Amino acid sequence: MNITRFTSKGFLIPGLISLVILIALVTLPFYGSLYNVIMVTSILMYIILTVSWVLFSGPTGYMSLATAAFFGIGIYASAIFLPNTGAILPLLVVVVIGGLVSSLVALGVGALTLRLRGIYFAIFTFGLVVLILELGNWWEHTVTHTRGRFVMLVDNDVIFYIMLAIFVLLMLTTYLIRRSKFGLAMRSIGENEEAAAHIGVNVTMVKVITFAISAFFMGAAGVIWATKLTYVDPYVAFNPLFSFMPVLMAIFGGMGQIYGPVIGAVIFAYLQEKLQTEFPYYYMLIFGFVLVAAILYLPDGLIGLIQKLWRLIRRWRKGGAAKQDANT
Amino acid sequence: MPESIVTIMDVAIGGLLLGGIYALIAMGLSLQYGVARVLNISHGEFIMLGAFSTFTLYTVVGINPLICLAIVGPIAFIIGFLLQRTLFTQLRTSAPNPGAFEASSLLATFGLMYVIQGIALQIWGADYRAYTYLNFGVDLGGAIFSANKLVILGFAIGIGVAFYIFLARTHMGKGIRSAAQDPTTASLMGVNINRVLALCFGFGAAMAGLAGVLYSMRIPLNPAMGLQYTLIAIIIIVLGGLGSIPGAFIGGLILGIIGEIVTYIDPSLSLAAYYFIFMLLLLVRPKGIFGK
Amino acid sequence: MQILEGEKVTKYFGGLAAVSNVDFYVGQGEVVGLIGPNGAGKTTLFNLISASLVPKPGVIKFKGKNITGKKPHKICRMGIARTFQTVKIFTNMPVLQNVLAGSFFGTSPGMSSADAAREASESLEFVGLSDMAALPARDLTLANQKRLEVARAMATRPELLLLDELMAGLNATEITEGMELVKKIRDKGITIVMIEHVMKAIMNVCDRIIVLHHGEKIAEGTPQEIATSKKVIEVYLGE
Amino acid sequence: MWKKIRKYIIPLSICLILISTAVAGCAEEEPAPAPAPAPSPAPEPEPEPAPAPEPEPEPEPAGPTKNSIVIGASRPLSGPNAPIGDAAFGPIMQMWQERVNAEGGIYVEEYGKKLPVEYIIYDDATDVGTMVRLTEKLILEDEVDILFSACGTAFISAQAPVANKYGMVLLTAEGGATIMRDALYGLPYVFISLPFSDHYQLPVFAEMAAAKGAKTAYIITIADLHGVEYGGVAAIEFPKYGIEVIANKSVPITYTDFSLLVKDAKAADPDLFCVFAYPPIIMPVTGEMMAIGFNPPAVLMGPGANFGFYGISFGGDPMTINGVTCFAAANEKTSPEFAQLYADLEALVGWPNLDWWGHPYYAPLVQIWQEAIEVTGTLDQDVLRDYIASNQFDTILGNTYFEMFGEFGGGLMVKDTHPGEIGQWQDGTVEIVGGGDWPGVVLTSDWVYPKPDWPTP
Repeated sequence: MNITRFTSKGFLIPGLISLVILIALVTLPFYGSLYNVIMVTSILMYIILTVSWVLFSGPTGYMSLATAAFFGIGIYASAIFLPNTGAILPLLVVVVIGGLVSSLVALGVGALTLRLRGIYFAIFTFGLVVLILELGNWWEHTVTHTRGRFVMLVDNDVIFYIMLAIFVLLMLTTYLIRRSKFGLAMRSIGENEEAAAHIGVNVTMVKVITFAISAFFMGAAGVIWATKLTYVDPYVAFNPLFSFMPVLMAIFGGMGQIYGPVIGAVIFAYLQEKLQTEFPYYYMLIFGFVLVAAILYLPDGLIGLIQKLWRLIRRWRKGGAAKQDANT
Repeated sequence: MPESIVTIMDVAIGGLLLGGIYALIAMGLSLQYGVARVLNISHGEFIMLGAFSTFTLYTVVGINPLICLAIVGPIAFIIGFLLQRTLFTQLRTSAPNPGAFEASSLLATFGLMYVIQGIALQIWGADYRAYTYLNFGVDLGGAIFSANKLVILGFAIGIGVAFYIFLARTHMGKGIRSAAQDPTTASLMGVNINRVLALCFGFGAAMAGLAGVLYSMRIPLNPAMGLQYTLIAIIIIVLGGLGSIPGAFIGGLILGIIGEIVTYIDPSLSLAAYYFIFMLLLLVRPKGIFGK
Repeated sequence: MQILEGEKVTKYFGGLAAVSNVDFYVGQGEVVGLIGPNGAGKTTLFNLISASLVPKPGVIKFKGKNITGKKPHKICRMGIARTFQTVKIFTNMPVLQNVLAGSFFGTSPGMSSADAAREASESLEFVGLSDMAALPARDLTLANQKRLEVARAMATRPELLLLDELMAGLNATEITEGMELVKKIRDKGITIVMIEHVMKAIMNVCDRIIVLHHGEKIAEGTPQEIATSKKVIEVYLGE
Repeated sequence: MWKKIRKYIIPLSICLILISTAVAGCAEEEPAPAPAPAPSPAPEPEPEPAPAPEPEPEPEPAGPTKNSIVIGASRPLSGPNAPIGDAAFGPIMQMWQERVNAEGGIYVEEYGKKLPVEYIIYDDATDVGTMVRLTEKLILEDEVDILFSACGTAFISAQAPVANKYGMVLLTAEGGATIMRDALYGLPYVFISLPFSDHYQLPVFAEMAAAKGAKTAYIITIADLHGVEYGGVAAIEFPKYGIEVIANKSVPITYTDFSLLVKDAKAADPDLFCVFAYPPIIMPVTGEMMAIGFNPPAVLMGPGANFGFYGISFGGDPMTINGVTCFAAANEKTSPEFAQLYADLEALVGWPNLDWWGHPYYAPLVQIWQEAIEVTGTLDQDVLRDYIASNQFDTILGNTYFEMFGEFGGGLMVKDTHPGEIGQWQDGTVEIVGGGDWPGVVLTSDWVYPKPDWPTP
């Protein structure tokens, strides 16, 4: 199951950096302000959505817009099992339930939508979000007569640590999948699905399982996010914006490397917050321009830009060395 | 007995009229996606711009909304034309493959949606605005419909037919059709592909603008109203087959009639029904009704 | 012994029969050529054998077992590998990983990573691409991309290899090399069915030739027989 | 040529617009053409982004030096809720800030001086998650002294528990629902101002209609919290007064074609026709009613029909909608103070987009804040909370106070404070035609039942 030999290059430095970041995150509540913790929680939420989106859509090339549906299922699980009148199940159990229900839905949807490719798959998955939203509304309105649900309050630090745990788990999963046989299968599907099938990749299974894994993390994040929202109805839970955000963040960051989407999500979430607070009346306008500019001028995302800069610096340094040799 | 006939008339003609609106919204997007390969998420924003411009022209300057068609259409066309010539051409030339272009243009139009909404917020503010025009009943054999709806259907058919003839008969139309089928071959055959794509995008934007002008007679306006029309238009063009203008037209009519039937049964399920039918169709016939 | 058999294999696209009522067989260790004018249904027949498409009606048997309706990846693991008319390599992966994917997934039962890696290097060695193992596949020349596709197919340890226009678009030297490669594969005991337009290659390499025209089999026989068949000459030169 | 344009125009225009918006964002205050009465002392919408970087989670000001009272609000400045956010509580906050600062601020005893009001507003882009986070930022990071309400029932439902958790007093504005009242027992810092469904609106309306002899009601609701709330309460309250609910139909939030529904309603021939939805629905429904000539004896619509824009949306002439009933509490005739308020609002907003339901309840909120601070002489939230909970205020509504829920609960503005519940469009303005029999009620006109015909085009 392991092909580390062929992809591991310079394991030490990235590993050390991740460790330092992890320690910084784990100890954040001890040195950061409470709002720092809240802000990082929300950034972690965006990272989880983005990375789990990339987990499936990155290598396979299927653009899923179902993120809001899986995230919303998690949020709703929280609203049902963790009402403000008293938790029906322990928080962590609900986190797992939310993830499992999401991945079950993903299994079903994945099995149904196998024949769809490209834009059709994207539209179908987006349709799923709206369909669940409308059916949820109809259900709450005509069957349960529910006027919104309150979710119990959870301590900010607890929310933060659970979100962090989901994040770490997700990063580990992503890392392992990328380095495993499974990841190779996914990439070959993304490169050429037909060829992949003909060299023995069980295309259907690989796609559906990955879709379900990515949905698990989205759902789990939804459960914990709902305890921040405190109030849930279908419009709150299934906000279509959460379908687009991960895509934008991933492309903004660049999908080639494992840390691209993470950087994209961090900067995007930070930028959004800055604009909403510093330029509240111009948020949409500026955000839109930044988006368009990013797509125009950062075709490989921020990671591409960083790599380009890095290459430039190296060439410049090499150039300097070469000049001393009086060669070129 | 006559009452049930009136009800059937109401549902059928009502569906047709609603379908006319939908068709008008969808044809422009179908053109933009079918030829220029841009799935324009900001399509609804052009509808919003058209509607707001008409509101201002009508209530402030006092220009008849029907005359606004002649003002808003060309302006929307120019905006669309320039967008394709600059933004999307840039994206197209720098994209490594058509798939990458589709993805990047989709996201660019998402950004464009923010930009246009942001501009509209600055110009018109966030308040609801509305006016009505030709809002009186017309009796069609017992079933009564508001006149502005009939006008919208008339224009939808008119624009659809005119455009169809334009595509079928004129030189430029042939260029567009060949570009829709295969841009590379078309450019080899001497079609100025960049201009054709820009024309298509411009026509698409103009149709959205016109839809906005007409639809503003019926609905309240606010800068955030566009996205819901984009979503409906996307359903329709998938129903009709991506890139097929007649498909978009008939898809719009079908969706309108389905909408009215479901509304007759249980209005709260109408949107759910749209999406359900749409997703079902995608599964059964992924290329749409008229797709090849 | 017959490794592959087809009975009344038929495939309609819309109202059009792309392949119609074709009976065929391939003997163990044979090199069979599949020729015919454009649109004769050759690639469709390949797609039917490799399970991209399902014949309707018709039955295809591999080593005596009915494989009709099985999934492509199953077919591959059973021992049928193929290449494509237009090259379908994984362009953004390194050459070695392309082949590695083949040895990982295409063999049954699956290999350990060490075995798969060894198998992959051997396949690359076999087609002569060892030097380029680390390059991204998109940087290869067309001839080498085709070689890579063959290597990837070979890595799945096939018993039957379907080659779809291996020589198309290659220059004279490359065609000669391609013919050498086919012979080398045959010498390993792998049965080959190849679609080819380059007559020189077909005549040189094949033991037997099947001719398709408008989806129907119109002739079958040794290269000499085919070369002198009146019907075949009519199809190619006539009209 | 196009290549050059592509190469230079796109980046140039992007940069230009970014710079211009950034500059405009820094220099200009609010896009609304406000005829500022006096040279406003602090027109900066955003002060220093992070005034206090030291990680002090407690909102206690404590320090002896304080130069301003910081007010914070997370409002929908973009997205679907923006129209309401812009038109309802927004102008009231802005007006109050300008007025207070023109007087040099509010005198706070513990600092021994008048403190001007500094106003921080954030855009939540109509997303609940963003609103919650920004609310926490206001409380924790900006350490606001006063937290102003978010916009929309769902939004204040989410904001209330959060504000309460941090011990911030929250006087809510746009929105209210029965679920919130149930939750109030555990939310001591939350005070709900706007009346809602069974909080005297629908019972009062049902009683009025029953007195006129209405027997049947046809109801259309929007499929969200607001619609479920009002549809559900109407189904309980109407039958109490002998009014039968013959249909209770729900429509999705983005639905826009109501031809068939209105015809269905017309065929049912009800005495009351109620549309509990927002402007994107009530306006096309009204248009459709005019087109097909559906004119039931009473038409109740809201929210939205209580806004000025509703009146001038149908051919520009507010007479067009004569007789439409809505929820409304007070108008220019209720008292001279209200006449002044409405005149000021119209001058600020630039067009007569008044809210006869909301504005009468939002205007007192800022008065309550001001009085509570001036009397207690502190910005301490607990002191302020206790003062608001246990005192009666003299506001634009007259005697205003909250009914407290339980020993450790929040408050709900009592009915005796309400000047009215039901309004009706009469000759271009909303007249207050209905209220319960409690002391504060000032009716400005009689309810016209049946409603006059729509004008013929």
